[in-house]
Amino acid sequence: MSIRILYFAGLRERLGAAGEDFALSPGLDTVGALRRRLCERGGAWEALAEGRSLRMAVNQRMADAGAALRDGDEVAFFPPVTGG
Amino acid sequence: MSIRILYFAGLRERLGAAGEDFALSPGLDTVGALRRRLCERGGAWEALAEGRSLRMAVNQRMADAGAALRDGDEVAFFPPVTGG
Amino acid sequence: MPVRVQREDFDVGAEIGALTRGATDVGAVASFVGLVRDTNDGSGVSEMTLEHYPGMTERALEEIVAQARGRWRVADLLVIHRYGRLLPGERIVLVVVTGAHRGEAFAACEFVMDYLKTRAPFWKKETTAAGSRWVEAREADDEAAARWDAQRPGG
Amino acid sequence: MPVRVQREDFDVGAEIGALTRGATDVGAVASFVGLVRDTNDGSGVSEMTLEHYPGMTERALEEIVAQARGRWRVADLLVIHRYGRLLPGERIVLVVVTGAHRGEAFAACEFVMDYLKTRAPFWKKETTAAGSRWVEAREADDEAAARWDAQRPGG
Repeated sequence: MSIRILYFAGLRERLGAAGEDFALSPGLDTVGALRRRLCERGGAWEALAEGRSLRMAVNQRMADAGAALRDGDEVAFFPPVTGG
Repeated sequence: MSIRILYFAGLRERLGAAGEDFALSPGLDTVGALRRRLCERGGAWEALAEGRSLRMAVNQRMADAGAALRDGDEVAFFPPVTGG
Repeated sequence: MPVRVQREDFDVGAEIGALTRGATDVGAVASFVGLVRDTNDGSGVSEMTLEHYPGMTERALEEIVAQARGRWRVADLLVIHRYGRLLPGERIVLVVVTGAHRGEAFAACEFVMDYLKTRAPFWKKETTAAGSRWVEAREADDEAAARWDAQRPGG
Repeated sequence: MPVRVQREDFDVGAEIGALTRGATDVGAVASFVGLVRDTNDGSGVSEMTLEHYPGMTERALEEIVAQARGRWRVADLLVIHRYGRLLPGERIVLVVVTGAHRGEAFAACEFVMDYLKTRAPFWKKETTAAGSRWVEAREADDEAAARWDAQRPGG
């Protein structure tokens, strides 16, 4: 059970990582739970803390914290978008 | 005391005239009065009757029936516009 | 000149390019192109002739542009309107509005079109299989223009 | 393809021309071009880099185009958005909407821009005299997008 996580823009720079493969442990079954787990790494990862304005996507669609995670999913965290 | 009158589009075709010079008689001092006078010519000129949907301009600005007429004015009558 | 009334066609890309060239404070360009349709009120249209009132046309369009400038913060406005004989698919009118932000550029562009439709002295005569006829003014155009009167400037 | 995400510039006139060529039932073409401004939040901007999320970008834009089609009767929609390094004055985005009537073309074009601004995964990093910084999302953009949610489809 593993997923691919991607980070973009300011968040990517802050974490010093564009993405990672991540093994899903039992009980870690939503985007919100994943976000909390990543935040617990501390240091730069606190950029993922709940109060921070971040957007999330699962399989390239915008998702909220309750979105379910499944094996092979592509999950992305990024700041509010500023295109156009 | 004379003015220039112009007719456009469907009205021009109906009257068979693109315009005319017109001598202002005393008391004929508004666009509305001019319109009534022209209508009194009868026949095709009844296209200028009050109930007909027509627009009026004095010196190339939209005007209403109360607009005053002065020597040398350019007055125009035409159907509602359909450009764009 | 923000207003051009002409028989000739125009080049949309070139006009937008000329309006924005060197204007690096401009972030938004809203534009509208009106084309001759090959049908109207259920009849096929084979060609169209646009009559206008020379002099008043330019004056009316300039007045509309001035009103748009009074309502919204825009950098530049351009209106080109053709007259004469036009075939289906041909361009009739171009409105371009540039500004710092898109909301005001969009609003000003739509305002100019709505006012132009009810206030600029142009008349369309179209040729169908049944002969030629003057196009009737549309109530929907009066309503579109009236919307703006109900809004406060800047709205 | 109604959606293109590319590093290269685009030709506004050519794109509008391609979308309307032969489409003689189209009377209205509303379009928007977004450009890089040389100032933002009071600082001079010397260049900008647009990052995006390949794959999701296209998907998000296609979703927005589909929503616009569901709300308004339009003939064709085109969205082109660039990424990579851009200088002030350069084109970033193009939205073109064609249809029979102008009201729906204008509305759909503005809707696509408002949704794109808040839903398509692009991020701007700008270079100023003080260094480079990520552009902050604007509350005004959220409000512009929220307007459409309050309106019934077709409104």
